[in-house]
Amino acid sequence: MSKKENLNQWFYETMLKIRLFEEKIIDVYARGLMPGLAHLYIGEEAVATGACATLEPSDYITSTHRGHGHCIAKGGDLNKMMAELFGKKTGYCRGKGGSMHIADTSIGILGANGVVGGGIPIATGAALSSKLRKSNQVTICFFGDAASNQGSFHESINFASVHKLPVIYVVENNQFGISVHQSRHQNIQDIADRAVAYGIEGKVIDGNDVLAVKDAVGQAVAKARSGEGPSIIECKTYRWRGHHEGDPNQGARYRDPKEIDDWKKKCPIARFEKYLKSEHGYTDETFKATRAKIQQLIEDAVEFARSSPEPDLEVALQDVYYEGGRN
Amino acid sequence: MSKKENLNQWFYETMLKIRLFEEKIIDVYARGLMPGLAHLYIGEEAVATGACATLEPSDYITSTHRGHGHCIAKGGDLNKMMAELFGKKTGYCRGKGGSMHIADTSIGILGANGVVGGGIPIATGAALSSKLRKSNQVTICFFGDAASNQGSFHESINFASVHKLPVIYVVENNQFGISVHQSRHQNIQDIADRAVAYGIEGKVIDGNDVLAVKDAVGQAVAKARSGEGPSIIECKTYRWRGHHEGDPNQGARYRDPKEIDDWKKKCPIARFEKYLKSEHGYTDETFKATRAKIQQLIEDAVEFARSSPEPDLEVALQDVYYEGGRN
Amino acid sequence: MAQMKLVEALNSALREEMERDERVFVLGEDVGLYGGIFGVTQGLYKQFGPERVIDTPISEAAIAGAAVGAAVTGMRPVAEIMFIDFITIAMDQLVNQAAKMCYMFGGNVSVPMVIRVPAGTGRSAAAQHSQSLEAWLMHIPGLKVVCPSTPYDAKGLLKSAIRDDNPVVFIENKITYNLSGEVPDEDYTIPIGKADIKREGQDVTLLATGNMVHYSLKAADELQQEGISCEVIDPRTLRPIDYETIINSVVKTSRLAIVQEACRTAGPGCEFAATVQERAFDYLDAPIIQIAGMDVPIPFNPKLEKTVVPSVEQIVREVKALF
Amino acid sequence: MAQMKLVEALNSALREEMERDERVFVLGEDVGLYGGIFGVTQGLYKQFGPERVIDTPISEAAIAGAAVGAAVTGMRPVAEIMFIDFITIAMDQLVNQAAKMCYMFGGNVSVPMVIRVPAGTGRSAAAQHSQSLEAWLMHIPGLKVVCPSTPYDAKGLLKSAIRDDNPVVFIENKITYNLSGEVPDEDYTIPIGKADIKREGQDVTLLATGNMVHYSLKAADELQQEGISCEVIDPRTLRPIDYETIINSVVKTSRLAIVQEACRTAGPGCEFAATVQERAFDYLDAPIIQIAGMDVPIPFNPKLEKTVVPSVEQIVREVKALF
Ligand SMILES: Cc1ncc(C[n+]2csc(CCOP(=O)(O)OP(=O)(O)O)c2C)c(N)n1
Ligand SMILES: Cc1ncc(C[n+]2csc(CCOP(=O)(O)OP(=O)(O)O)c2C)c(N)n1
Ligand SMILES: [Mg+2]
Ligand SMILES: [Mg+2]
Repeated sequence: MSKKENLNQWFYETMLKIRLFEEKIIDVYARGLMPGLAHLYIGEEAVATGACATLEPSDYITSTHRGHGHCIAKGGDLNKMMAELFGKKTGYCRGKGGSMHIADTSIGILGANGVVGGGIPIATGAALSSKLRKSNQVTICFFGDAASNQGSFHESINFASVHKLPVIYVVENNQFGISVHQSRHQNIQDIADRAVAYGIEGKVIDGNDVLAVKDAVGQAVAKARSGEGPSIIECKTYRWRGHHEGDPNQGARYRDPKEIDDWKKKCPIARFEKYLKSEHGYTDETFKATRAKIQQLIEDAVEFARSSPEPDLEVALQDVYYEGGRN
Repeated sequence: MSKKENLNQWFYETMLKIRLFEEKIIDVYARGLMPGLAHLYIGEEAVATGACATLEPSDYITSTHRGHGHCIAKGGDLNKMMAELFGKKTGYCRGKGGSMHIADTSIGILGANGVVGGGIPIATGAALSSKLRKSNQVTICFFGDAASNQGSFHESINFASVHKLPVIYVVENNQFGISVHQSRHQNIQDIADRAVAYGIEGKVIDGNDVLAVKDAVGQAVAKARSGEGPSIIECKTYRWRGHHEGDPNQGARYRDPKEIDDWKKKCPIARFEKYLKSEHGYTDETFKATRAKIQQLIEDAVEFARSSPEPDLEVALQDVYYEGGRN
Repeated sequence: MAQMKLVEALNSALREEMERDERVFVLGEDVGLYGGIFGVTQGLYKQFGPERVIDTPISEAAIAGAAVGAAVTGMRPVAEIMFIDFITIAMDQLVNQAAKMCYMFGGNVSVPMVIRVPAGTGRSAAAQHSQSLEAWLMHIPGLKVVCPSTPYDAKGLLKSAIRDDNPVVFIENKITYNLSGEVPDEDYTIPIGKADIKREGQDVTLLATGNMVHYSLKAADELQQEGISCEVIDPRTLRPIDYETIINSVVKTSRLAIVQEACRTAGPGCEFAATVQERAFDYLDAPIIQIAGMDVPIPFNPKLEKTVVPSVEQIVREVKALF
Repeated sequence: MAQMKLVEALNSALREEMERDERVFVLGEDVGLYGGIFGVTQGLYKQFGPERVIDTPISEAAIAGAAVGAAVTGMRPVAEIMFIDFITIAMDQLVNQAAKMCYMFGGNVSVPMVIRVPAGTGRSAAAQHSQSLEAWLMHIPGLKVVCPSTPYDAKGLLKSAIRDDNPVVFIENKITYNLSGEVPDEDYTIPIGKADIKREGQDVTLLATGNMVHYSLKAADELQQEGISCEVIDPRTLRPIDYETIINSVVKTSRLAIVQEACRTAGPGCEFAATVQERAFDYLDAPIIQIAGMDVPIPFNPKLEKTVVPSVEQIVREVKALF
């Protein structure tokens, strides 16, 4: 279902896609099918979904180590994503990138990023580029609460504010940088307050409310497109899983499991289901049907990934320098 | 005259020392006696003077490429400074540092710095150290308006705010980073507003008013010493000379000479003389006598530097690793 | 003597140094409550509290810079940068500040700090979490660079690094964290700047660091079967380098193969090869070879990842080709 | 043909490329209104306006990163980092992002950007404004590294760098800015990856970059007087390296001396020495020597500064000792 046809359905399907994709990763990772690190986005689906709802395919995003959600919301191909996570030849990066380095520039995904804060200057440069090319594109730059302490955050937003670049800095405040709670990594509650330092607008919203995200980001996107420059939108949310699959007991070293339970009650998907029911006449049956459809897409992606070949060894030696593109 | 005995006299002498030292450099540099780069502080004397007035000898400062004023105000030895500028063996750094690298840890000067923003993390670490050692020392970190756009600014102040470190970030807003006016390098007018980003206090003051600087920094120092954490104090001021001696026509490429004239009317020393006259009964004679005394110190320093030997060539190979100290 | 893993040896070095000298403290991302992403600082937060085991914001430049500032004012910080790849963000503080202060300031300032950096491949962590950048650090006057390969060396060298009056970059090869070995119960140090002959031999010298030491030892076993006797040297310190031990070995064996994970071009092995050929030219019976990481970023797929760094088989093959 | 300074040659390369291709733009600190601290961008602001000649805040990481982001979205940025010493602040964007994106993303993304960096000694600018850090950049797969020594090479190579689809670090040896030379009036490029024989000779090969090319040529004149015929090669590109030209020369001369300003240990010369001894082992009549910067930070005092980098006399002396 496309955004234009039926936005509510798109919201629902996109959040579910992310959730079910990630839940599948838990299983796949535990079974040793996915090498490397898996940083899951479960609980934060409304942010990527609401934000990307406001974009055109030609618009850009930059993403993070926790990037599956952004990629799916911007229209990434589930098969190529899953194959990449498996390290297969058919993956987005021919098996050379993995979870932290998926990109698809044909739909504006300028890359996940293994460096915390690493995508922020890149987003800024993409926005500069679209300004210079007068292409009317905007860029959404996703990053976490802890990334807002990197120098790259400060330098980039200052740069963008001087040149009034069309970029929206979307902070996914899930309250932790690995194990360090926000209260221990910064002396403020609302990261959006940092907008003051750049003379731009900053807004705090409930990041588990897909409609609120869409509205706030949508306004910022409209501003950016009309040449009024960057904004910071802070989305308060929470990650349900450990920092990565392998973080013992979902992070019990640094947080109370009860906190997780409390946040599960604020599940962005359950919340949106309630809304769909009460405002748009959705029923449990429609939910079930949608869920089954999406689950099938995920199973297909796993099957695609599983049955895809490993990259040939010489692939390891290719693409150090640009060879003309592979797609 | 020491601070404790007669603060007003100390203010006056210190500002004059800086002014006359720098005016001498203009001459010395033009005659080719000083190699490398000379970034002069003329016009900004009230900032270093007012700020350092609040410190004990055991307190720390970090300085910048434009560091002579900070060094003098913190009690640096004029002979050793001048000799260092001449590259002589008797200089602070045995001729190996030059203008941008003078340090004297025995009186808390942790170094000028050739890297814009490079001293900010170091000041933060010094403050962390004094907190850990419970030594009751504070650190003043000097830097320019343009340095406030470096990532190191952001990371350091965030760090200090989390740990409530005893450090005062003194922004010398002389309105330019080399040729780029503040309005072209950041989208705000008051850099002190950036304090909001760290949940700390920020204040803007007239940086040409030595008393105002002393008051504002003094309050911040008191706060820092009592464990209440860091502050940002922004001092609005102006550099009269070019970015360095060699910047054509005192920066005519990027600013209207009239602007310089307007600021000369706000000379911090002339202004303080007026105050001393009207409030403390100083006369032109006392000014003249003080000036003559200071001028002599500067001449002595030049003579000391001039007549000092060049470092032996093997000095170039020493001190790559610590050899136990040279003083 | 106790048997322990390398990660435990590092942990006990930190603990003992913090007990011995209250100027020593630890800072870095997730080193406190979490105990370090690789567990090196496990338990220290509990024992020494949040003031001496500091969880920092994600701000690598500030971490390194805070260490510099603390070091020049009387403390002995041990900072962790979570992956060597992120040292890229801290290079100004490390290279322009820490490494140069003593010199720039005329010898009057010492900077006794350690930066610990996990490095290397083997965890499918891809191009931004798997580099071996020791060559950069070896190039900088004013830095010392250490890279242990065994629990014994790790503990003794980390203590020396902490007691050194200069900035030391302490490189921990991630894949060796779980290697076990004997470690004395009593306090000991291993001097910075001393290589170790891990195996004596006659026919060829293998020079290797980190995990490549263990690969080289395995290769040496296999080569012994074929009648080739390998001397395996671990320089342990990459700056300053103990050329005396290395040259003596090459004078004896007349052949040198350098084994490293780092990329070949302008990598650490080039330093060794360039210096040894200059100092032992007349003793060499064959060109010095480098069995090195390929000149590519590290790929994610584990098979590809294995392909681009040396293997035991490759070492055996290439060393045999020297004869 | 016109006679012009190297700084003017760079300026005209930028101007012509900006005229030719509207995707090319310039960004950096004081590159606009001021025309660049060394004057390389003089006049461009006036001609092309503030949108294509962007004065940035002092934010090296953001400058490099903005270039990366612009490059992957269809532009061809040319960023200036005012001194190579400050590239330390931009290394994440350069090394972890720009250099690795094409590879990490499976070959589908190109990053056509240039970072220009003035480098080297000679201006009494002391330890934080005088480094030669090319060895770091040479070590990174995915980067190309260029370093011209003449106005002709500078212009032709900068054009090639701008037209290249990969990130290129363009090192400008500060002391050569004022050197004059002939530059063609018409458009021309010099291929990246091709060395240039600056002087033909028979007895020894001198390999040098930047200002050391000119020192080596002077030394070659003097050595000629004493009957030693030097071949002087400027690799011009430091990654990828044209080993064909270099090895052919060494095969002919049987002797190689590398001349560089950079510090010796783990410096650029080690790469050359290591590779040449491996590939031309049987042709060498003497050890490959490096006439290199000493392993110290650069001191401020001009006499000390001169002491720590090679001089013409030192080259003459050390090359003579090879015979
Ligand atoms: C520069 C850098 N430093 C450290 C890390 C290790 N690391 C990976 S994710 C992470 C926490 C990031 O927190 P946040 O930005 O809030 O994002 P979240 O994981 O919560 O989504 C850290 C420290 C890294 N990848 N890059
Ligand atoms: C990291 C870094 N980037 C660039 C420079 C070159 N540079 C020296 S001073 C300066 C301007 C600094 O402006 P500001 O911080 O306002 O201090 P001011 O010179 O006005 O006192 C620049 C760009 C440098 N020294 N370090
Ligand atoms: Mg977070
Ligand atoms: Mg300024």
